[in-house]
Amino acid sequence: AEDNAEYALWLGDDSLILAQRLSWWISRAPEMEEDVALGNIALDLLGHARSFLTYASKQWGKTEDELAYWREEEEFRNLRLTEQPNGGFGETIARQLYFAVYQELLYTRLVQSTDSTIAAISAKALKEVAYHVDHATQWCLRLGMGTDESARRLQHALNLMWPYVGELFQDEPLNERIAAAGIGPLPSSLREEWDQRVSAVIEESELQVPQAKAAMAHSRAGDHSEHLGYLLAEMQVLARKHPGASW
Amino acid sequence: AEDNAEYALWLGDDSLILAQRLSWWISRAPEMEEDVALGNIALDLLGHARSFLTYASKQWGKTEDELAYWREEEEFRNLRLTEQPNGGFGETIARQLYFAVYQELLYTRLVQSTDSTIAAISAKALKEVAYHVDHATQWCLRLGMGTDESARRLQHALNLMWPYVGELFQDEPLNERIAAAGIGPLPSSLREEWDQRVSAVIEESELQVPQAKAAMAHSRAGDHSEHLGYLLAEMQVLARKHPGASW
Amino acid sequence: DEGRAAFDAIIAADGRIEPRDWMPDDYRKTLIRQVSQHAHSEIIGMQPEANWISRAPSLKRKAILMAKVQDEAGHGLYLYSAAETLGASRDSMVEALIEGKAKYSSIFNYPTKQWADVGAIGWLVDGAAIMNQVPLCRASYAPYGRAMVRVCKEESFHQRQGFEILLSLANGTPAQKAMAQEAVDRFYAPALMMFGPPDDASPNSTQSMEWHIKRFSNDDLRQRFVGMIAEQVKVLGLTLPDPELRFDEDSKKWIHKELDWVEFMDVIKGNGPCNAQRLERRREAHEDGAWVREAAAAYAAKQSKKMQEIA
Amino acid sequence: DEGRAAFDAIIAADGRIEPRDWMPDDYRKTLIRQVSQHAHSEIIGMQPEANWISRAPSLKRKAILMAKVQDEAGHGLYLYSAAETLGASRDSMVEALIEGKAKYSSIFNYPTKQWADVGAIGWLVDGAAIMNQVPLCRASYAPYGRAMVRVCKEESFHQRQGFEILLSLANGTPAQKAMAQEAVDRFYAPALMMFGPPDDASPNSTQSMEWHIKRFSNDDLRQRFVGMIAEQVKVLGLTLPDPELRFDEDSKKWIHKELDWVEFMDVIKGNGPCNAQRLERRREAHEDGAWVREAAAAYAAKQSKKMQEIA
Repeated sequence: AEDNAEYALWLGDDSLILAQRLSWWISRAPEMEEDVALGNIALDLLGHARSFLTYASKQWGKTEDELAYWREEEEFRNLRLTEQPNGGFGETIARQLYFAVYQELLYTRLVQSTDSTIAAISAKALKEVAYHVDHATQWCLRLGMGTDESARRLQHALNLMWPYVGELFQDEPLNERIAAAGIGPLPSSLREEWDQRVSAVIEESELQVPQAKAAMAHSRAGDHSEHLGYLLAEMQVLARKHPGASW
Repeated sequence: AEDNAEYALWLGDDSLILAQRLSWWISRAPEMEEDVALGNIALDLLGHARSFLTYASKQWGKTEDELAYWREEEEFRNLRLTEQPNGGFGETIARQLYFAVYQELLYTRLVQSTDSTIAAISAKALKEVAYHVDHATQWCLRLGMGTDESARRLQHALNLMWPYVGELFQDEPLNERIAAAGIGPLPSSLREEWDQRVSAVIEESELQVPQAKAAMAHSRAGDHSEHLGYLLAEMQVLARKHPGASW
Repeated sequence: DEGRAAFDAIIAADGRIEPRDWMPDDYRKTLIRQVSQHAHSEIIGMQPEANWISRAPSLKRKAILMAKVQDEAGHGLYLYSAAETLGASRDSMVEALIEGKAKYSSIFNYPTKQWADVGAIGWLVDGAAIMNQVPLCRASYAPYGRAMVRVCKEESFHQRQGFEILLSLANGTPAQKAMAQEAVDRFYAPALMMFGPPDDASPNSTQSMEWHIKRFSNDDLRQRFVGMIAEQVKVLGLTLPDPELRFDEDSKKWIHKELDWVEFMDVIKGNGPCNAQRLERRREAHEDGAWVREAAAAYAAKQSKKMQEIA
Repeated sequence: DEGRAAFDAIIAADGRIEPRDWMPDDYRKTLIRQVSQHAHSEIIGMQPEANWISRAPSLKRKAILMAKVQDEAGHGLYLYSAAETLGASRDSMVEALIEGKAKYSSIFNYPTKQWADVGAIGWLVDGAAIMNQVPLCRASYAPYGRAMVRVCKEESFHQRQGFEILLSLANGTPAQKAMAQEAVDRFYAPALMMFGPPDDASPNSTQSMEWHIKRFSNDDLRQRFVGMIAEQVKVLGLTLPDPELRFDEDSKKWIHKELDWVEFMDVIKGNGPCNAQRLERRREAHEDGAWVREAAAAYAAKQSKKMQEIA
């Protein structure tokens, strides 16, 4: 059960940190329809995060908010991709494409998890994630085939986010135990299908699949990029000024 | 002495917050020479801030760091202009022009303060501020008369920062007492010369002096814009994680 | 003048005007102005609350706040659509906003300085908005009325959420309760001013009431509102910053303190604490997003050309 | 071949080559590569430390850190100037850096995850840099040597400041001491690798030593460095993450643990934790600043034209 909780924490942290990033766009998107669309995606992710963190927190006799607001940077388990800065709209879309396809493949497998809570959360989330994939795909096509400038910008963004893709498929010792127990897939087992699907979108968008190698990363052990500290300072500042308060 | 300390706090907070803003540019400036130049200005301002805050803190049996790291947003006394976001280089230069000219006029008067500490700090700072004025002036000329794009950008930046100028010259009850005691000038008494000098730079740069009216503001009473909270969350995060620690 | 006769008859019967119907130019202009201002208020109104999304103190509150601010974008979209049925283009309306030529509710030019402000905005600002908007569901211009029905449904939800935020704070730690009171103190007068100037200083209202766009006068609505919050504040265990506030049995009216209409006009004119910031944020989002909108338009054009070639 | 004879004579006499002197193409190329890499390292090296300026935990430390990072910009400028005396343009060097075609010290591709890292960088990274650079003050190419004299003076100041940061932490609260130890643990091996591959795997070193650019081999310098920090770490009351570390009396050498040269090469090739981030930040600053540099150039051209017209 410790493993299940830790695994749920990983899943929850990915969605929480990405939701925190995406929510910045609400009131700043390139069109008002996108304030709504990116807001929806952020809300969906925050919903997944809350479900997973609530599940994890019970194991440790805590609450979702204790996990979100009172852990230190090195206790967070989210992947580096999710903590990358929003950059411009192109960077956000590139990050969305990579992450949403990953999450869809992952949740598709988790629906069959031997952990019935994880299976149930994933089943509910899967419908939402299908929309996230579609949203990112449509924007890739529009930007890739829109204007020369938009193609150039999206290509740059795809390249920029690529070094953080490798980590999505990195098998950790916990993953081995999770896979052995039938709770979830080995990350590496998702790579091939991810490559096919993402390459197909990028190629249909008339852009190049990036070639860069993966950046060294070990986020599941709490080893983060320089970006996460700033994100957490902002996210946690108010809650930490009022220890023990209810909201 | 309470008045002297409070006044020193105002002066210190202005320089501290602007130094915090400016220091962001170190490693991000448009040319490496500007990493050095903006870094110098930020360092000078931080130096003034430390002198004034140290002076203020003694009155209250505190340290400069207790004032910088352990006050809440509404306890900060800096002017709104100093907390405005850096924006691009144009916005930073516009803010510098407005603030540096103000500070030079102010320190010139403070050199004759009946408070010998304030007079001494100001005398030392004045030489540095003369360089800040020159730096901002030179960049106004370059951007104003450089390219069409740079002129457009700087004009926008000058307009954007203008609403926060009015507050620089707003007389507060404390200012009346400070002026009566010969400690410092009434802010309103600096306005005419400021207008002349800033207008001269803007006109020489072949740009228009902005016309907008002042935004309502009462920063000396702790009433800040939405920007300050984010700045403080970042500035104070580490110190607050280690209450009572020495560094 | 068959058109005018039909129009007058519909108004007289308290019926609804549809986009295809004839309508007087002034009616159209008044509506375009009102509906677009209303849309702008939704869009600009996202900013003060969005200011707390990243720092919301619990995940539940964060989710509720995100949904709320996102709803406001949706409201803006319905309302721009309603204005478009009157012949105004969204681009021209957005441009007028960014250039500072259009108005929006002046309350959004005040900063949200602390978390409790999100509660105060929900309770007081959305509360005042609903008071204004419920009668607009019956506005004579049908698309506006229909948009308001959707908007009001969500707004009343938002108001309840704002009230709940304040209730939690008021029942929380002393620091939380002080924060709630301080927010109510700051937003009370600006919220009362949301109904606009007193009736004797509001010259356009009469025509709008004759056209059945407006149904109640500014002061009438303000009366209802202040009566409502005077009751609700007791439940919160907070106070309103108005020692003069009382119900006068003789006139059957609420007496409240004098409002600062000089400040109100000053904020309307652009000199509030955040006017420049709000417009700059909108301008920046619009300008930074230009390449994205251009790409979407170019892609759509290419796709439709491709479709035609196939056909 | 008078030129070559003169060059050889100067080198043989351990003299100095000036920019106007004849020099072999390979000597010039080697120096351009080395000096520009060194300049790039200063410029990229600003980023990991700048990461803590806004969050420095005391105003004194903030001031010291700002001054340090700013000094690094200054070092970059001297070094680009030195490289320019060899005929390389600063624009082309900067472009090569941004396009990922130029190298810089691989240590800067590791993140600064916490405040103590600033101390560890000062103590270990600047310490290793000084060990490398002091002999370069006597490099045969005179402008490089002169630049290094200025750089070394400031670097030794920086190293002392880094040591002081760690000393304060090591004598601070348990959390501070743990932070200091953790930073030392992370930066120890990368700092040892700053001297480059072992001598038997460093083919270019011999030629550089013959030209009196380099004075000591990679392993020699690494030896001195590890000996120095093995002593200093005792003053800190911390440990080095190397249980094998000892001075071997027989060989008169320090024995340290095996270093991970596979990781080293991987980071050099661009796959370290922060390579992409470091280059993107530099690219972004360069691109965002393009309009400023263009304006400055246009203004300068206009001014000089005006001067000519007056003359």
